[in-house]
Amino acid sequence: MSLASIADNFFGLFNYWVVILLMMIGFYTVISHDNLVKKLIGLNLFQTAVFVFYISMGKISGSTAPILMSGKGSEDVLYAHPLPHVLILTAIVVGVSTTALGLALVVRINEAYGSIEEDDVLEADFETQEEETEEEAERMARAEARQERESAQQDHDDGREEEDDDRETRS
Amino acid sequence: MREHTVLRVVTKVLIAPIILFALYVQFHGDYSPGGGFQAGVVFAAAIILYALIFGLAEARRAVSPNLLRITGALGALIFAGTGVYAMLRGGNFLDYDYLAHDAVHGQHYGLLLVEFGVGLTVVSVITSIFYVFAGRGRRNDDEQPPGDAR
Amino acid sequence: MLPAWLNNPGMLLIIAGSVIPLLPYRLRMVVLLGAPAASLLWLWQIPLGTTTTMALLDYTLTPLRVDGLAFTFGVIFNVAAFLSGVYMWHTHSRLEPAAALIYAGSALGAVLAGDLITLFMFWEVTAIASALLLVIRGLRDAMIVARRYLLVQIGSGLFLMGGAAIYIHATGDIAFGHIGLDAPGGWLILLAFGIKAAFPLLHNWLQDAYPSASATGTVVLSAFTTKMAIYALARGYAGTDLLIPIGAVMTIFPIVYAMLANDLRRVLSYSLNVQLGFMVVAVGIGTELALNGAAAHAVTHILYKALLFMSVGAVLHQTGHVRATELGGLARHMPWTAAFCVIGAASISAFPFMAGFVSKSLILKAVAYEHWPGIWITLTAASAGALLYVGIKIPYFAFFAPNDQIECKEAPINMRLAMGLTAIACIALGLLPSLLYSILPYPVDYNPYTASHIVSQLQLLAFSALVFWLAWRAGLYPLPKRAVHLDTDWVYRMLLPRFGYVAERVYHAVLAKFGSGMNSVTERGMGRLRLRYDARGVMSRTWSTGWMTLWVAILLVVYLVLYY
Amino acid sequence: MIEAFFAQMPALVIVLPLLAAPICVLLHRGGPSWFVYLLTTWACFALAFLLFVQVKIGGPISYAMGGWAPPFGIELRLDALNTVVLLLVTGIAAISSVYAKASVAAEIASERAYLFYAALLLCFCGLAGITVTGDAFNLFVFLEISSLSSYALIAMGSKRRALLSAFQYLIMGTIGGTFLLIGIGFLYMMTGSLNMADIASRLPAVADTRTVEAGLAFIVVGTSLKFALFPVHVWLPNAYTYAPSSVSAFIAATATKVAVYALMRFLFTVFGAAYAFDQLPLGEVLLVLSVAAMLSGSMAAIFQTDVKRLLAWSSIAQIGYIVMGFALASSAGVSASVVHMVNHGLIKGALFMAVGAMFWRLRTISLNDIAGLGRQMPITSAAFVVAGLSLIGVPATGGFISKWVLLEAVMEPGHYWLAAAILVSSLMALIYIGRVVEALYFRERPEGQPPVGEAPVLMLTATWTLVLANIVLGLYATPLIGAAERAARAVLGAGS
Repeated sequence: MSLASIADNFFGLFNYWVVILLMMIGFYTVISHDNLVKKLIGLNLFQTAVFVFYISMGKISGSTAPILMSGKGSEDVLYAHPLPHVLILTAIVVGVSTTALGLALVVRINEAYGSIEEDDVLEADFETQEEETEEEAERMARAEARQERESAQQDHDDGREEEDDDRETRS
Repeated sequence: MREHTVLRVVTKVLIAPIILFALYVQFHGDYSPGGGFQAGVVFAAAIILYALIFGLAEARRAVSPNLLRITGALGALIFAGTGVYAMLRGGNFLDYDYLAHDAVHGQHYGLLLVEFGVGLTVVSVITSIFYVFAGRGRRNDDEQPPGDAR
Repeated sequence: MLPAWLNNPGMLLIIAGSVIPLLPYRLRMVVLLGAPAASLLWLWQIPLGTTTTMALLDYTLTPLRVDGLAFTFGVIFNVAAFLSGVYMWHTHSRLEPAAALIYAGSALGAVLAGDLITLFMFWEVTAIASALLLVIRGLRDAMIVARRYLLVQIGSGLFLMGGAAIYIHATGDIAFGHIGLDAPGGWLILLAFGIKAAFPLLHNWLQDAYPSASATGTVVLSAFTTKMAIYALARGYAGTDLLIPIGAVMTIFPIVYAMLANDLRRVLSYSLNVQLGFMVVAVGIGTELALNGAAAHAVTHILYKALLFMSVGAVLHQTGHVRATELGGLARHMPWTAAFCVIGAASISAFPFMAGFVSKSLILKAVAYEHWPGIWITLTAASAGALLYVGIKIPYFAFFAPNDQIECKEAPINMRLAMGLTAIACIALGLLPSLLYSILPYPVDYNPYTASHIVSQLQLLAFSALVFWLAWRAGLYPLPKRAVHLDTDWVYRMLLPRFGYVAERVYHAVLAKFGSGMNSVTERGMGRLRLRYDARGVMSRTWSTGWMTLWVAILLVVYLVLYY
Repeated sequence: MIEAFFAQMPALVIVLPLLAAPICVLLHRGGPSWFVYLLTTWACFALAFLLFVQVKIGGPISYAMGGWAPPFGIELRLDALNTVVLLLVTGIAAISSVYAKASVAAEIASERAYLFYAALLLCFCGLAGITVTGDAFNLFVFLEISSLSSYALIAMGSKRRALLSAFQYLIMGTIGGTFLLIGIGFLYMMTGSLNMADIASRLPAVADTRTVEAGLAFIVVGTSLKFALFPVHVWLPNAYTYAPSSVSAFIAATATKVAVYALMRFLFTVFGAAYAFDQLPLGEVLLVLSVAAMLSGSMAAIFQTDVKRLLAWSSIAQIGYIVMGFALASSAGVSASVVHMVNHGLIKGALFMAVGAMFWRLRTISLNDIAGLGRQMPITSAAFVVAGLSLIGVPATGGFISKWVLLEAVMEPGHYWLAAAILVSSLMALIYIGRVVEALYFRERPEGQPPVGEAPVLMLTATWTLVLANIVLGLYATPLIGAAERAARAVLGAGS
C-alpha cells in the first residue's frame, strides 16, 4: 500500500475519521468524568458525532443543498440526499430534549445532594443505604430476640430434643 | 443588563425582525428551507433575548408560563388533530390529500397546519425550558418539574 | 360432563380444601369429612382401567388413570384423609383442614395421574400443601424446619421436572409407566422419588419435619408424601435391583436412632423410615406378589402409623409433652388412648391377627420366593426389632412407665373416635386379610394364617420381648432416663449416643446447609457471595455511570471482535 | 364506516395517546387527566384486541402513514408477533391505569399529577409505537419518546435517589438509543432504505460487508442496553426501585419486553435468523449472557432487603429467560420467548402492584417493614404470593407454562446445561420469593408500628386482575402458546 493510497484512504474517508474521533471523545468523557454536567457534554458530543455521520452520509460529491431549483439548467443540478437530513433533524430534537431533561435532573440532584460529582452522590447514597441497613439489622435483631422469647415460652415442651440430650449426657 | 442602554435599544429594534423572520421561516417552509422546528427556535430566541435583556419577570409577564403550557399542548394537538381530521375524511393518518377537495390543496393545507403545530410547540417548549432553568433558585413558587421538558 | 382436569377425585379434595377456609366452623367440618367420603365413593365406582385424557400444549395429558395399583393407593389415601379429618374435628384453625385436604387431594391426584406432567404438578402441590401444614403451627422452630422441608420437597420436584423433561424429550412419551434406570433421565427421576421416599442419606427431612408439626398435622403428614413416593417407585421402578439393598439399609439404620430418641414422635418417624424400607425392598423385587406386598404394606402402614401418631398426638394434646422422659403413667388417665396405642404397637410389631402381620408376611414371602436370604434375614430382624423400639417403647413410656406426676383428662371424643376407627380397621384387616387383598393390584393367592407362620412369628415376638426384658433388667436398654448410672452401660449411654449425636449433627448440618441455602450454606462461601451480592457488593450495588458505560463499550468490542 | 375504522386501527393505537397527552396538559388537573388516561389505555386495549383478532384471521396488516406507500413512507406493520406484544403493552397499561389513581394521589404532588399522566401517556405511546412500526428509524424515534418520558417518570419518585437513578438511566438509555441509531445508519447506508421489510430484501446482497456486521453489533448492544441484558443491566434495579409504584408496575411489565421485541424484530425480520445466528456467533454470546443474567440476577435478588429492588433484580434474571429463548433461534425458542414475555409481564406487573399497595400503606418497602403484613393486608399479600408462585414456576400458573416451553426449547438442541441453569435459577427464585413470603406471614409486625388496613379497592382490583390472568394462562395455555407459535412462524418464515 503506497503512501498515496493511505493518504487517499484517509482523506477519502475523512468524514468517518471525524465521526469516530468525536464519538470516542464523547464516550471517553462519559466514562472518565465524574461531573454530571461533563457527562452530559460527553453524551452530546457522542450524539453529535452520529449527526455528522448521518449528514455526511447524504452528501454526494459535487452536489448542492437539496433545495429545488427552478429556471434554466435546473434539470442538471445534482442534489444531496435530503432524507438523512430530515432524519437527523428528528434525532437533534431528541438530543435537545435529552440534554434539557438531563440538565434538569442535574439541577435537582444538586439541590438534593449539594453536589454534582457522581462519586459524592453515590457516596451519599451508600451512606443512607448503610444507615438503613444498620437500622434494619438492629430492628431485625430486636424482633428476633422477642420472637425467640415468645417461642421459647410457647414451645417449651416439645421443641427439638438434641439440646436436652446433650445436657443429659454431660451430667 | 437593564442598565446597558445600547443593548436595550438594539434588542428593542431587533426583536421584531427576529419574530418576523421566524414567521417567514415558518410559513415559507414548504417552499424553502425552514419549517416549524427552525421557526420555533428562532421565535423562542426572540423571547429569550427579551428575557435576557429586560429580565425574567418582565418576560414572564409578556409571555406567561401558563400560556406556554397551553400553546405547547395546543401545538401538539393541532399536529395530531390534522392527522385525525384526515382520518375522518377517509384517508390515512396525516394523509394530507384528503384535507381539501383536491390533493394539491390538501397537501398545502396539511403541511401548513402541521408545521404551525410543530412551530407552536417548539416555541413553547424551548421557552419553557429557558424559564425553568433561568428561574431556578430565584422563585420556587412556580417551579416546573423536569417532566415538562420534553 | 366435567372438564378433564377436574374429572379426578383428587381435584374434588383440592377444591374442597380451597373453599374450606371460607366456611363457618360446622360447615367446615362437614366438608372435611364429606369430601374424602365422596371422593372415596367416586373412586370406588370408577371401573378399573379407566383413563381420561386432555390436551395441553402439544401433549395429551392423562389426568385420571385408575388401575389396580392406583386404586389401592387411592382408596387408602381417601381413608386416611377421612380418619385424619375425624381426628382434627376439634380444631378451630381454618387453615389446617384446608391444607390437609389439599395435601391429601394432591397426593391422590398424583397417584391417579397417568402422565409425568400431571404427576409433576401434583407432586409440587403436595410439597407446598404439606409445608403449609408445618408452618401453621407458627412457631419459630417450625418455621425454620418448614423452610428446610419445603426446599427439599421442591428440590425433589425440580429433579422430577428435569428428569421428566429429559425423558419426555428423548422418548417423546409422556405416559407415566415403567421408567427404569436405563431410561434417559431415569436417575434424576429416581432421585426425585427417592427424596420423597426418604432413601438413606436423603431421609433427614422426615425426622426433621414430622416431629415439629402440630399433633394433628403429623398424623396427616405421615400418611401421604412417602406413600405417594412408594407408589411412584412401584409404578416407575418395579424390579429395579438397586432398590433392594437401599430398602434393606432403610430397615436397619434408623433403628439405632429410634432407640436413642426421646421425642416419641421422632421415634415414630424413624420407625416410619424402617417400614418404608420394607416397601422399597418389595418394589425392588418387583414381582406381582412383591408389589402386592408393597401396596398392602402401604395400606396397613398408613393405618397403624396413623394410629400411633394419633395416640402420641393425643398425649401431646392433653399433656403438652411428647418426650419419653417426661411422660408415663397415663394409662390411668387416658385408658382409651392407651388401649388404641397398644393396638397400633401390636400392629406395627406384626402380631398375628393385626394388620401389620398380613402385609409384612406378603413382603417376606415375596423376598423368600425370589431367593434373597440376606435380605430376608435383615427384614425379619427389622421386623422383630420393631417390637423393641416401637412396640414396647411407645406404650411403655407414654402410658405405663412409673410416673404419677401428670394429671390429665382423656383425649377429646373426636380423637378417640378417630383412633377407635383406625384401630378397628387395623384389627379388621388383620382378622380378615381377604378384605385387604381384595383391593390389591394383583390377585392374591396367599393365606398368612398357617399354623407354622403364626407360631414362628409368635416365637420371634416372644424372643424379642425376652431380649427387651433382659436388656431392661441388665440396664442395657438405652433408656432416656432422668437419673443416669454411669456403669457398664457407659458404652450405650455415652459412646453410642455421643456417636449417634455427632452423626446426627453432621447430618443435620450437611442437609441444612445443602438445603436452606440462605443463611446456612457454608458460611465462608456464603459470606463471599454475600460480599458480592448484597446491597454494597460489587454485583448488586449501584455502579457509577462511567463503569456502566465502560461495560457497554466492552460488550460492543466483544461483538465487533467476534464478527471480524 | 366500520371498515374505514378497522382500516385505521393500527394508527389509532399510537394516535390516541398522542392526542391524549396534550389534552392532559390542557386539563391541568390530576383527576380529569387520570380519566383521560384511563379511557385512552382501555380504548387502545380494545383496539389491540381487535387487531390481534384481525391479524389472526386475516394475516399481517400494513398501514401507510400519510398515505405514502412503503418503502418510501412510514409503514405500520402488524403481524402475529407484534400483535401479541401490543396486546401485552396495552393490557398492562389499561390495568395499571385503574391502579394508578390511588397510587399517584399518594406519591405525586397533586399539582403535578397532570404532567405525570401526560408523561405516562407519552411513554405508552412510545411503547405502542415501537411495537407497531415497520420502519427502522421510526422505531428509534418511538424508543426515544418512551425513554425520555420514562426518565421523567422515574425522576418523580419520592426519594432523592430517584434522581440519580433517572440520570443514570438517561445516560445509559441515550447511549443505547444512539447505538441503535448508528446501527440503523449503517444499514441505511448499505441498503438505502429504512423500511424493515425492504432492508431485509436488500440486505443479502451486501450482507458480507463489515458495515452490516458492525451495524448488527451496534443494534444488538443498543437494544441490550434498553432491556438490561447482563453486563449492561446496572441501571435497571435503581430505576425500577425508586420510581413511583404505578410507574414501576407499568414499566417493569412492558418496557423491557418491548425492547426485547425490538431486538427480535431486527434479528429475525431485518437480518434474518440465518445471517445473525448461523453466519455470526450471536446466539452463543446471547446464551452465555442470558445464563449469566439468570444466575447473577437471581443471586443478587436473594440478598436484597428492599422488596422493590429484589423484584427489579429478579427482572434481570427473567430477562435472561426471554433472551435465552430467542437466542436459540429455533421456532420453539422464539415462541418460548414470546410466552415468557407475556407471562413475565403479567407476573411482574402483579408483583410490583402488590408491593406498590404495601408501599401505599407503609411508605416504605423493606423486608422488615412489611413483616407480618400477611394478616393486616391479606388480599394484597395473597396476590403477592400467587404471583410469586407463578414467578417460581409452580404448576397451574402462567410461569410454569413459560418455563416448561422454555425447557422444551433448550432440550431440543440438547443444551442440557441451559436446562440446568433454568432449574437452578428457579430454585433461587423460590428462595427470594420465600424470603418475602416469610416476612409477610411468619414474622411479627415490627414493634411500635400501628396496624394498617387493606389497600384501596381499585388497586386491589388491578392487582388481582393480573394475578387471575396469570392463573387463567396457566390453566388454559393453549391460546397463548398458539399465538406464540404463530408469532414464531411469522418471524422465522414458513421454512423453519
